[in-house]
Amino acid sequence: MIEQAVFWILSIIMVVSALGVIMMKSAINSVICLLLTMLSLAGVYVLQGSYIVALFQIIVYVGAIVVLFLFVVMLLNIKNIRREVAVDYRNFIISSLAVLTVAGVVCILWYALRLSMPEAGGDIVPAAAGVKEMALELLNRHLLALELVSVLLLAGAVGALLIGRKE
Amino acid sequence: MNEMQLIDINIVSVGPEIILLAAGILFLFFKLFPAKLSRYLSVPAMIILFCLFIFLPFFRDNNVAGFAGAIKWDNTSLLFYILLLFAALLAIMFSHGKLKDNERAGEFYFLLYVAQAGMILMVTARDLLIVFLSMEILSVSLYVLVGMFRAGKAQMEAMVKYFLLGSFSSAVFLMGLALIYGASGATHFDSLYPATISSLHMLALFYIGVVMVLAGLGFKIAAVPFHMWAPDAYEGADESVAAFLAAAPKIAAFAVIYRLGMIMNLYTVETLTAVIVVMSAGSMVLGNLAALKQTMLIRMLAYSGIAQVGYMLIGILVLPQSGAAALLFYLFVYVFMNMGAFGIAVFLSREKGGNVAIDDLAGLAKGRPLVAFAMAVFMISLAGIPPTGGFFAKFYIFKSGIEAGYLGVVIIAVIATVVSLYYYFRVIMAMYMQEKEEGARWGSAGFDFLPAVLFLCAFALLACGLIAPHLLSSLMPGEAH
Amino acid sequence: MGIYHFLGLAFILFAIGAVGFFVRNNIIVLLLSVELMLNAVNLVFVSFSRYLHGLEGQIFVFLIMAVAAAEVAVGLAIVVSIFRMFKTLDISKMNLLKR
Amino acid sequence: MPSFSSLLYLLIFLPLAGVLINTAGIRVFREKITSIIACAAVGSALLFTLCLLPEFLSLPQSERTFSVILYQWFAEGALEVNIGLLLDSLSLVMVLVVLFVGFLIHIYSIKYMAGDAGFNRFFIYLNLFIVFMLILVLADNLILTFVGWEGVGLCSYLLIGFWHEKKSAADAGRKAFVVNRIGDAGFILGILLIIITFNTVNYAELTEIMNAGHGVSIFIIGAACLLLLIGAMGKSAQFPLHVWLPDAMEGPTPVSALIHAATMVNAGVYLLCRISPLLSQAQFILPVIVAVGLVTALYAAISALGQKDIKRVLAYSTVSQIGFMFAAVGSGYYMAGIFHLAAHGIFKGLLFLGAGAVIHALHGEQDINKMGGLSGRLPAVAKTFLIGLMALAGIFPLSGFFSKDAVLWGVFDSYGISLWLVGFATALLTALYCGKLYGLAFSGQSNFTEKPHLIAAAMKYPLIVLAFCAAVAGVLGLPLLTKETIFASFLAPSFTGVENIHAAVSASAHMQELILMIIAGIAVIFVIWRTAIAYSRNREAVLAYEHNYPRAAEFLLQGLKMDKLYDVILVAPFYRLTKRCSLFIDQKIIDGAVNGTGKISMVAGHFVSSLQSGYTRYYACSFICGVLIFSVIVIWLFKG
Repeated sequence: MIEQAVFWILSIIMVVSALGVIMMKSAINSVICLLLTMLSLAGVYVLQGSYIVALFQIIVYVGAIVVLFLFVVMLLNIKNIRREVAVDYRNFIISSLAVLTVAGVVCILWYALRLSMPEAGGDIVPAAAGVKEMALELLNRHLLALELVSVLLLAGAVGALLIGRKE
Repeated sequence: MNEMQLIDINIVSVGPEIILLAAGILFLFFKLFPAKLSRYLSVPAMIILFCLFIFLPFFRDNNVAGFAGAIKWDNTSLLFYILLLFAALLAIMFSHGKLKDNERAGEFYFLLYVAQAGMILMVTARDLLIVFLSMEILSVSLYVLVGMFRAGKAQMEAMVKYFLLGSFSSAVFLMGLALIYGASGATHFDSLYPATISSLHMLALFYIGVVMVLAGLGFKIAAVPFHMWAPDAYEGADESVAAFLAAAPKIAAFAVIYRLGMIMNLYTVETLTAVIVVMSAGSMVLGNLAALKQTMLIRMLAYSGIAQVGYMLIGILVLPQSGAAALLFYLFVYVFMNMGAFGIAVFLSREKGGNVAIDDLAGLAKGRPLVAFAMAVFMISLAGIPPTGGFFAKFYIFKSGIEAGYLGVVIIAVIATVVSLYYYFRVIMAMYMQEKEEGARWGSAGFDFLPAVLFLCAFALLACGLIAPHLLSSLMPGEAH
Repeated sequence: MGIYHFLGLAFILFAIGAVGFFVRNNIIVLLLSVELMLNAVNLVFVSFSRYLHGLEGQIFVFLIMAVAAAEVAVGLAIVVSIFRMFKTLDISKMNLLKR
Repeated sequence: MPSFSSLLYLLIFLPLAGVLINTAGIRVFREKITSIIACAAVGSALLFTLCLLPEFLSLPQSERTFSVILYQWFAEGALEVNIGLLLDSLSLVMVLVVLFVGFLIHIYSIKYMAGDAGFNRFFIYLNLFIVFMLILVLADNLILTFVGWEGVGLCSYLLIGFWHEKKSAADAGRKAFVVNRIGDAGFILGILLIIITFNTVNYAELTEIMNAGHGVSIFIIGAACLLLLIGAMGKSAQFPLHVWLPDAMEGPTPVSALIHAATMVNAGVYLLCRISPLLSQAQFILPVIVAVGLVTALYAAISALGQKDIKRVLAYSTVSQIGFMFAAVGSGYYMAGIFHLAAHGIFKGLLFLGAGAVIHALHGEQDINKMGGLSGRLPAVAKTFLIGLMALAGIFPLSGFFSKDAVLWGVFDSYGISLWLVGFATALLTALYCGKLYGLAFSGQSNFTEKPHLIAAAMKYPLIVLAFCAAVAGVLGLPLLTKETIFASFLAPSFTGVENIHAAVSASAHMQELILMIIAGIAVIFVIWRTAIAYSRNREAVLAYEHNYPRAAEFLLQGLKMDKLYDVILVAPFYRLTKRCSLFIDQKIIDGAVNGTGKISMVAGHFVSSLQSGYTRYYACSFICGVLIFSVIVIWLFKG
């Protein structure tokens, strides 16, 4: 019962703050909203019993990515970018079309889900997965994926240096 | 947990990737050497790529597997591997002139090698997760390559558009991956077979997942309606990068689609083929129509590439039958003809500077007859006219399409081919029938690296036309699923 | 609480992210939208992982986080250099390339 | 004795060598060297064919086929396509026409093109054309024929637009291109259909299949024939795909003579003859072919009357004559069609070369109204031209008489008097414009004040040779009144089992033929004579009359006394009709349709590329729309 209440509170916070990300006029507010979304998402993970994921959600997303965003927004010190919500009628049409399409995609997804799992869906039992199992899994069966991520990060770092550097 | 079984890594299965990455990292350090030395960087870059051909006899008929089956080399992936090596070699040859005195040559080769490693992983991966990660490696290095030679606003714009749309498409791809995982409980190709999934009553979700994955791959091959980034990105990027971008990622993505297709075709005919049919027909129609209006060479080639993808997708439709060999043959020819045509753009932009319009080709036949001849061969081959490889590529594709009963698509394809003749021949007419305005001159007629390479490409295409059947029979994938 | 709840939440998050990609012009916000979409995917993975009683889904989440980090690094570098050149982050002002 | 037939490939390789050598030396060779190499290449091929001829004739009739397989191109299941050459009597005739006319035109061009900046390029294209034409003619299967087919098309565009500084030339090249694509689409689809149905493209194998029981529905065969007919109509400029040919006259005159009169445009007729086994199975296609041929013939003859440009007159006349060949093929008289083809190749080549000489002499003047009295100044040209015109019109002892009569007889025999009348009317019209052309350009008073150029020997002798051939080639049509003429019996092995559609002709039929022939011959002579006289004597009046046609009063006042009736009844309506034909039908309807197709695809292209607005948002929208559409498709199909 209490879990349900927590879930609903968290999801309301998440949706509202996610809407905030895309509706805030100032970029810095958007980033703060994203921070809020991430945190509530971490809460949802905890609710599901995926503690390790929740932990990494906070460390990686909140601790690294969001901070990086904040850093760049402050670095650029953008003042004059206000009110860029679409006003041009062509943009407006295409945007509303896109929004409808996205809604359609989500509806189809939901419909497919109902088709696939006609029964109400098994409850998700919070069963903690230990760090050890996860680490063994990661370093054994998914070793290649892990190595690939390291290559990706290297390429990303070199690329960022190459692009971000001043002429 | 104590008796945990360690998986068989089999490091050889990622041998080419390791070599590429090691060499790429070495290239990063070339800055430390005097500037004069980095001028000759393209030579080791090419030699290393050549060295990768030694893996061929090693992997042939061996079905080398590694990382718990996440990587597997069979003869089909070997063929894709060869195609990728050809594409990368051509890209290095094309960029040679640009990089001669560029201080960022080392980084360029690093990124090219990383992209190459990612693509080789894509063609050998048997796990959708590995596919996703290697695709990301490829994308990240391509984003940077597109905007690397920051010449102006156009290039930056191309990069940012490509980047934003690319991340959007990876997010969609990933959503599809998640749905497939949810529906089947696994991401390994071998567990995507029918029995596993239908027992879970999850087919609807699974199909949507596959559609989203196909959308992500469709973005990489620039198939309608996921194509719109392509002309802009090609135009903004440096010509040699555009040549690479227009051929290599398509090969890798087609390898993945090929594997998916091999699985999907076995148990469901209508559902997913409908998607491919729409993609194929749309690409052929839209690509060819849009190419009619283009005045810039690169944009025209971009749309023509979109149209070519439409033809190749017909091969996907009929995979278990003769489609596989036809598709591979088409890709083989495509590498030479499409990259060759981009090579002409590299050549012209070097002579003229800046973006190349079709009218800039005027008088090429008089100034540089061999280059013009090569371009004419590329165009004729792209148009699919007999003595070239392009004809046979189309012929086999259409034939297998008809045999499998996709008559409607093939008819659209034939009509689209007829339309496409118009813009391909416009290039030939510009070269042979228009005069160059006074004052402009072509460079020296002495031996030059790039024209020689282009001529070789043209020669290869003509040879393809003559030995097509033998090539095709050797391309027949040996293994049966 | 069934899997429907979590998946529904994830789909809504995905939709919000996708919508953000269409209604905003600021490149930074576009990047944020993509992040939202990736987070939605993560939630789907974790939910299915719990539903299927497997670990794989959770491991994928780690990898996706790293991918997101790499993408953000490149993306922000692009943002910075774009801002230097265009003096704006408005994506709708960047349409030199067309037709 | 060495067997020439084993060296068959030399036929193609000799001209190809010319192309290669001249290409290598495009910047180095002087005009003389280039022209010698080019002419030698074609001449040696001609010589080789002549060496081949005795060997060919020494064989018994049923074995008169040389075939060589050079290389197995590809084999796929039962389908096997070779690069193989097939020389039977049909292709031998074609080879002889191509090489003979081609050789003379090469020689002629040496002087005609002298001093042109693109001299070397011109000869390379010309040789290349010969190569592709020989491939087309000698191919032993449809696909290789298609290679040659496209190759000659390519050379044709290159040569039409040879003087590309002229905008009209570039436009003409484009028009030819667009129209021919329609035909090519038919050709490709036809080949595909044949591959699917019969699993072979080899002519000999197709014939075998046709002769054995095959159990394929005649409608499928008919569809394949119809598709190939569309291809043939495109290449041979048949109504309504003829519009490109008159415009193709923008190219240099030797090109018009070689490609657009004597050889390439006849490829359609050749193709139809090649697939005659198929046609004989699907007989319901034949009336279509006859209809196409006769409509074209009549229509083009009417149009030719209204033309002012000497080359356009000849171009329309070519269209008309090819219409005759189609009519012959459609009547089942393939040999008559081929006979007319050969004869036409010779005399139309002659006419174009003569026209070229005239244009050359008059410093580029092409308007026949401004010519006149040339017979005094250019006697050699005038005489040969007259022979050509008489052959074209079908005056008795000349080749055109025999060939045209054979065609008309074929139409009469298969379809009766009504269609014969159409053909006959066309023949009269032909005589009419021949007379007009000669009367206006060569006889009467001279309008041209400048002194004409003298005609060089290299230009004169080809004319004389051709004129001689045009005069005597009719011998091949002897003996007159049987089906078994010399020519026909030579060709017969190529059409075994085909021509016996029509039973042996009885003696009364011979009488009919004779009567028809005499009627036609006399009428034609009368018409050409009257017209020539009318135009040469009353030139001013006719011209003024044509000029002022709409004003009826003036027209009556200035009407010709002698030829008033003829004027009122024939010329006035005809003039209007011809003007309508060439202006209205050509420019409005057909050009409109052709340009319209182009325009529609252009507009569509414009629309498609305007989607490419440059906004990232649009691109992503297209992406997500694709995802939605595909998901809906998949779920919809999944639900069943």
